[in-house]
Amino acid sequence: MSKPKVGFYWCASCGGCEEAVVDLNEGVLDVVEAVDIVFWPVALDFKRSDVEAMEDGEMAVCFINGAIRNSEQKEMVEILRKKSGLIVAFGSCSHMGGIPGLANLHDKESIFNRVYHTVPTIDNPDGTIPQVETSVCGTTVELPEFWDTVRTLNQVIDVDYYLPGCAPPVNLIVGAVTAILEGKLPEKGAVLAPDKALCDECDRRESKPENLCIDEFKRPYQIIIDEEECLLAQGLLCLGSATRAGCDSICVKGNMPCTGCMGPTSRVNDFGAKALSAMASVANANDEKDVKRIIGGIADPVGSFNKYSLPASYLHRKVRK
Amino acid sequence: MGKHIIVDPITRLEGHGKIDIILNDDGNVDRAYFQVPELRGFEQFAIGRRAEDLPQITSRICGV
Amino acid sequence: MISLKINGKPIQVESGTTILQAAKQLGFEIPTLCYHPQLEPYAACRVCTVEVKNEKGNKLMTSCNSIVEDGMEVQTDSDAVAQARKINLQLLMAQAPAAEIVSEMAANYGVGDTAFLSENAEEKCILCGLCVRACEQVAGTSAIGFANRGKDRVVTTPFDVQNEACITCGSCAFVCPTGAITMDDPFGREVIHDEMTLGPDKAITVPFMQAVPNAPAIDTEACIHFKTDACGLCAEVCEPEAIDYSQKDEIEEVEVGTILLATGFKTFDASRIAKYGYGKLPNVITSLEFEKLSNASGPTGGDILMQDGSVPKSVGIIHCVGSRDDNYNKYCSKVCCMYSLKIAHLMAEKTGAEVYNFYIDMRTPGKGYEEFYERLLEEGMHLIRGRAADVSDWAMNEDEEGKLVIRAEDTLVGAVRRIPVDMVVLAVGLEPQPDAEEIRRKFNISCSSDGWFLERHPKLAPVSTFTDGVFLAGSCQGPKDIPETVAQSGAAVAEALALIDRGYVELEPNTAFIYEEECSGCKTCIPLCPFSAISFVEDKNVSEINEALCKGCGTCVAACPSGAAQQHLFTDEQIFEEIKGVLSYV
Amino acid sequence: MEQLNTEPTKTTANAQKPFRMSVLVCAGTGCVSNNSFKVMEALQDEIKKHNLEKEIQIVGTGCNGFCAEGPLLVVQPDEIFYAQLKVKDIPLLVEEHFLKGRPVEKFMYTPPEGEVAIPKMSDIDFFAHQRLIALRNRGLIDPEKIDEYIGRDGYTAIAKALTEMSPAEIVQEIVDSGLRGRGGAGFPSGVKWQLCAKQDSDTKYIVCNADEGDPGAFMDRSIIESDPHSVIEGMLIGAFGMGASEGFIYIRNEYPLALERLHVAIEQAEKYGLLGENILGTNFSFKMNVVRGAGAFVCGEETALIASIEGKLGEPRPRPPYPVESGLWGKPTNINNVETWANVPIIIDRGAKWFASIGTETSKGTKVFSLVGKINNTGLLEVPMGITLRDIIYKIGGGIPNGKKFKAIQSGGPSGGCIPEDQLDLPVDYESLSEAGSMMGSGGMVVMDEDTCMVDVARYFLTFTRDESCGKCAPCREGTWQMHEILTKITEGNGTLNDLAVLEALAEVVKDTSLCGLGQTAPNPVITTLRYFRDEYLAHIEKKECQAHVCRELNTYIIHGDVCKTDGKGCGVCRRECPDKAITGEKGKAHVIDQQLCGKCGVCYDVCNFNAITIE
Amino acid sequence: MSEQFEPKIVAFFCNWCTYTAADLAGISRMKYAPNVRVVRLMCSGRVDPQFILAAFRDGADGVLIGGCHPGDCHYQEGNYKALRRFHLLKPVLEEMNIEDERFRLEWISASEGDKVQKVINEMVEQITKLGPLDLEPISTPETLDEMLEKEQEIAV
Repeated sequence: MSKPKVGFYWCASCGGCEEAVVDLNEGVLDVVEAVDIVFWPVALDFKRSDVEAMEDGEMAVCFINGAIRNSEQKEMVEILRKKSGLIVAFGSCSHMGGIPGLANLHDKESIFNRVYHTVPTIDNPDGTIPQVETSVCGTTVELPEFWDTVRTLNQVIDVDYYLPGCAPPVNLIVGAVTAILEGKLPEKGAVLAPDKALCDECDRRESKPENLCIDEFKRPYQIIIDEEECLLAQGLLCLGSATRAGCDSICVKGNMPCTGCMGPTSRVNDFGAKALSAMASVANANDEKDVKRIIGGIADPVGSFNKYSLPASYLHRKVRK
Repeated sequence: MGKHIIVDPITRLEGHGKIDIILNDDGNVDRAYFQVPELRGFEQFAIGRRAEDLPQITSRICGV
Repeated sequence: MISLKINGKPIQVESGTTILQAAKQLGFEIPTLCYHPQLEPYAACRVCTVEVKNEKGNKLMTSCNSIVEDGMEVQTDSDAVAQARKINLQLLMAQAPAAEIVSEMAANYGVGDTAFLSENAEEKCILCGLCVRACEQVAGTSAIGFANRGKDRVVTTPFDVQNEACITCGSCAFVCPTGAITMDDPFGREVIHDEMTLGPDKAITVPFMQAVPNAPAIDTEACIHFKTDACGLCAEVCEPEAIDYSQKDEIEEVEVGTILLATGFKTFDASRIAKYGYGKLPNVITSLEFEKLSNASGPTGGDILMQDGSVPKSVGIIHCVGSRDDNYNKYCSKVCCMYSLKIAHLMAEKTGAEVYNFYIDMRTPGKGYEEFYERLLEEGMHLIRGRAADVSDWAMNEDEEGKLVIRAEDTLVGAVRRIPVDMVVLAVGLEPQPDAEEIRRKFNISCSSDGWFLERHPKLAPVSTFTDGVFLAGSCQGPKDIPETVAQSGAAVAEALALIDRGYVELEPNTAFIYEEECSGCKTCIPLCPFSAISFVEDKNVSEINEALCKGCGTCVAACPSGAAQQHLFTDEQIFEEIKGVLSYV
Repeated sequence: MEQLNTEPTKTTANAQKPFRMSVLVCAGTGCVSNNSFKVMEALQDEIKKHNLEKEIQIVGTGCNGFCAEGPLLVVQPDEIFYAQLKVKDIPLLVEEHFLKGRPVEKFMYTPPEGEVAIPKMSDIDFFAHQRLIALRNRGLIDPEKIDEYIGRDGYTAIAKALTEMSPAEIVQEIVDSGLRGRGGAGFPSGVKWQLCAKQDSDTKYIVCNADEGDPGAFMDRSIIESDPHSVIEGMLIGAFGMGASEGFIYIRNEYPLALERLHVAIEQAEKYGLLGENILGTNFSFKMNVVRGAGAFVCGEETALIASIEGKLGEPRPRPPYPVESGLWGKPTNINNVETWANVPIIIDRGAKWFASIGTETSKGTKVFSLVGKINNTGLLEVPMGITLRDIIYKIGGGIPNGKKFKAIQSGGPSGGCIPEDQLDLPVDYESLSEAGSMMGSGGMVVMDEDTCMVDVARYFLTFTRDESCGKCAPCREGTWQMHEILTKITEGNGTLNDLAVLEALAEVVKDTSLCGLGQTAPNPVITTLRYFRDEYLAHIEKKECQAHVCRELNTYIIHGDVCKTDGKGCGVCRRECPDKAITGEKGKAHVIDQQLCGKCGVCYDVCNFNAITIE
Repeated sequence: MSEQFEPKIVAFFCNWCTYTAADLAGISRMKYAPNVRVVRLMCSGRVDPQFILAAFRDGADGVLIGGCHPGDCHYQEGNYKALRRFHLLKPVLEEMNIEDERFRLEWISASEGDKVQKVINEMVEQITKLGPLDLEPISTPETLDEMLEKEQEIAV
């Protein structure tokens, strides 16, 4: 029986997820041994016709990373949906919208205006902006249509499993691939990662006091961050308690508070709202004046709590009138 | 109007790109366009974020 | 025991008794000036001199401090004694002419006026030293003492300066036989001698006649012993030695199953309505003060008297004082109408006065009350339907002279009437206790808008409160008269007993719980629980909720970052569905 | 009279070759105020000039006793007595007597009537009749040198007591000696010691009452100034006998010299191991404190004294309890007078029997008196009990000066009474003096001659007791003041017979009902003057006359015109001096006093050198 | 105007105080706008910010939280936590361009029936003025194409 075919595709992404696959290092040899990578834009050439030429379900699994931002990406993922048995949303962008998802705070017009007109480095006297169709020399040159709203993968096609993380951790990737090969997969729609919060595996957890209450939220530049003590206990906004474990707390080991790229645990619907609730509850103040003073210490709440998950949150984008 | 060659997408590189080559009648290149369809709007949504988050945000412009 | 003879009469007394005490036992009166049973004898005035005959011959000795000896023969009134007493009294009269006690004592020894020269006619002090000893031995402060010698000897404070050691207990003024020491009030109020001293309101009193327990108590603020650790006279004279100064107020913590709040009500402070003149005009009293007057064990022994002691001929009773009034209490206090009628009846019966009742609506609810009202009408009670405007002592014509004039609009007659009366009784309404707010917070129950404690449900649970096990009895829940209070209290007790009898407490099922396999041990929930129902299990590195302690508020569930904590009956899913549900219909 | 002379005199030995001559100069307060220190300096200079300092030593002794003749000195060994020396006499004296060995008669003492000087001290009447026991060392030793006291058998008594006698034997010795308190009341000291010894208490106190508040009395002062160690030794013996370990000497602040000498003596005694811890090597230790009295006469009374030592207001408290039961700070306290303590060492040394042989049946030993007033030989004398007042006045006192007639003698200070001439043959002892209405008292004796008005004397003493009354009990506080007012009225001539009756009644009541000794004895001067000199009172009241012309209100001053004109030649001195301008007259003529204007100040009588003015 | 815009308001009322007050308002026949749909929770502390956003997502035009006055909470501190979350959620909604009046936290004690009436009527009136929230729907694979077409029409 020939090796199952595997495909990778990227939408509005940064290529970090591709790097994660490369991070398998020699591990990639086992993968290649087990599967046949037939479709990987960063590594193999292909054209759309090649994909359309595949039979439906020809690929056993297709790992799609990156959020859906324009029409071309939508069309491609829809094709891949048809062509693959399993679709796995690979990385925060496809899982929750990721960093590009923050664009949902704006719309096409303000982005074009910023990118093509007002940004200091632009030289665009005519103020031309990209068009879907531009006729030139008798023919038309096309570009995919740029949407106002960034969408997660499962808002465009039906997604079977999710591999969280901004760039998913290597061990989770290996775990996922072996699980797919061995067919030992959880129920459809599951997130292929442990279902506990980061605190469980964080090696600073002993130093977190039982009656932790924050008198003042601090910014990393305000204090010399202690290497052993729990970051939240030091007053930093570490979202580890609301973020899924599995990344072996590489950020916290690097002395940087967790920003929630692995997304929420299964019982939580909106990561931003839940993290916000937890952080607000530990503020040590009861009367209005103190509450405002301490809570005011959290700057840019939307950016902090929904850094990777804005498109997947309930409000998913800024309300436009 | 000559032939219109489209290389879409260009691969084995980071990011999305598209080449349109328009030939004139005698087969020479009349116009050639290299178009980058991928735009995420970092310049716009980076505004208003916390300074200490910027290293995480800007590194997501290109993961390679 | 020592045996001796006094004026020929034999007596046996314990050793160490003084001649004065022995004489008193035999009923022989020996005059004294500088002697006080509770103070050490000082033997300065020499007025208690007696003639003593013993083996050494007879000698004049002061009896207040001389100890009896065997075979002593004492003469308390021999002529030598009389002569000595006469001369000494005349000396004292010369020294302190204004001291009446000395001239009186001298009078019953046949001494008219003194044969000696006196320098200062107003002088009252006979330098007996009672005040100095009282200050030292009773008050324990020695704030005053003697200064100078001979004729210039005087009782004063060090350097004649007001001495802060003086605790103004008034013992010196109280014990001074001639009134040379008086307590003056720096604010110049006219000070009655006994008011400022250990006088009627002593430091140890039975609060009032029917006090429970009906035993004396020491007011540690006023008692000298607690100020200077001296005095202790009460302990001295208390035979059963029941007085123990070391007793302290103790806070006892009692674990109870149920709590019955019966904190009662406060009468409306009538002085808040200036126009009724309470506290300013004489003979304007509240209904409670009327009860005191008509109480047999009250200050007047039950007769209704005006301040000048005479019996009032006409009385006005004003209803709804402070009730049914937007400026004070909107609610009707329910009981004033009926007790005003009772007062009116008692007033008529006891004093035979003309009684005028000023009412808005005569409320006679329930059994037997309307009949009582009918009876009063027959007895010729004057009832004027209209809220009394004001009470003043400003007379417009002679027959209002010296009377209190009640001005009120009589709505039935349609005119404003001026009724002159001798006495006005204000039927003050009922108000929640001033500290209701504090008590409410302590028992975690809530109040209704006008401050009475709020029952869990007016119909379904009228005597219990939102906090399980706390019940309401009596008028702390709302104004009610005695029969209603008794019934309602009975219900409250029944509820409490039911709870105690059941022996267990039913908990609401909406407690929180934690999915152990999903808990990351992030400890966020632990400090949030005011009932400390959440504890951290070290080895499993998870938090755990003790569902017996958990009251089911769900605060921890909302804060649990990984959603591992959920609440029975209020899980996240249920609430999300409920939100969808309430928004689904138009 | 048995031979009364001083004890065998031994010159004081000192380390190197004994001096051939010792000059004992009296350095008591009396003579010092008469600048006897300057006399001593002059003596030192002269001795040095003649470089005789190796052979002759100058010793400043305590009070010699013959104050009238101060400044004085006695030259030993041949006991030549020089009196009323001036600094300018010293060179002659030194040269004549010290150098050439010829006593100088000019400076010797000559008795008032006699012409012949008496060289030897013991032949002088003043000294001959005295018997020195308390004053045994007076005039013989330098009080500021302990060695000289030891030299005269000092501290042998305490050594004997500590080593050979038990405390009980000591107390018994004092009982057998019949010694009685020299403070005034005469309570048998032995009984008092027994009472105190009986008390079982871990701390007991011994007090020496050196308050001596009576005006004109200076016996205790002289004892302490001349022989402080005798008092210390006495107290040590008493303390050992009664089991006390701490003592107080309560001495008046007005005795600076005595105070200084007391401190010197205590220091030296402590240095010699005679005071402080383990005295003389035994396990008996005794701490001596000196407390200065603030000058209240009432603090002479024992309970007031105790209160004063305790720092409280000096006022007596009723007794019992007596100080021996509960005194200082409630502990048993034995209080004795300076003179009583001074007698104790001799009694222990010479034995009770020897002491009991002196004095009368009930009053044993001797008594020191300070004889003052209208007397020739003013001074300090110690006589055996039983001597008559007459002997004291005439034999020792040398009679009344200026040929005046003796009127009365006042003994016992302000608490004592005045004894008239016909009672002078009374033996001097406790009982007889109190029978005469006076009392032994501390020993002050004031002699009065015809020029003293007895009413004024009574008034004077009442002024004193009135001001010194502590004011605690009414009879004394008010009684003394009222008595004084009445007496003043009488001396001003407005007294009535009724006043006299009231005065008498009041005096009795104050005497009977006063709380302490002061009040009880304050009326004595009134009572005794009324008893013996009632006629003077009546003269003042009825005839408005004061025979002694002391009460000026009653005097009428008259100028004898003839004498003024002839002898005084109308000098007009009196006219000028008269404050009321009551005298008229020109120069050379007789002057006249206008009785209406005369303020009776008596200035004219004083200034008239020609005694042209007499008082009627 | 067709039928007038009727805002939908979701109110999370604490069982002990605000819910009882609403009950009292009812008993006392106090009229307040029906637009409020009450979700009873045991305490204002139970209100999870997800519920607020979910309510807006599900079509609510305004969300009201009713809790006990500080110090009165039946569970002593529940309302303090609600206050803390409220003040952190406020800026998020603001940044997401949801008007301030649409989300309110009110302390209403059991006896303040009139306050329930006042707050609800006031909130309804304000939101009616503001108009519907009309959050854009989140696409699902099925609804995506349809939504895109609609977007095209608006864009043109």
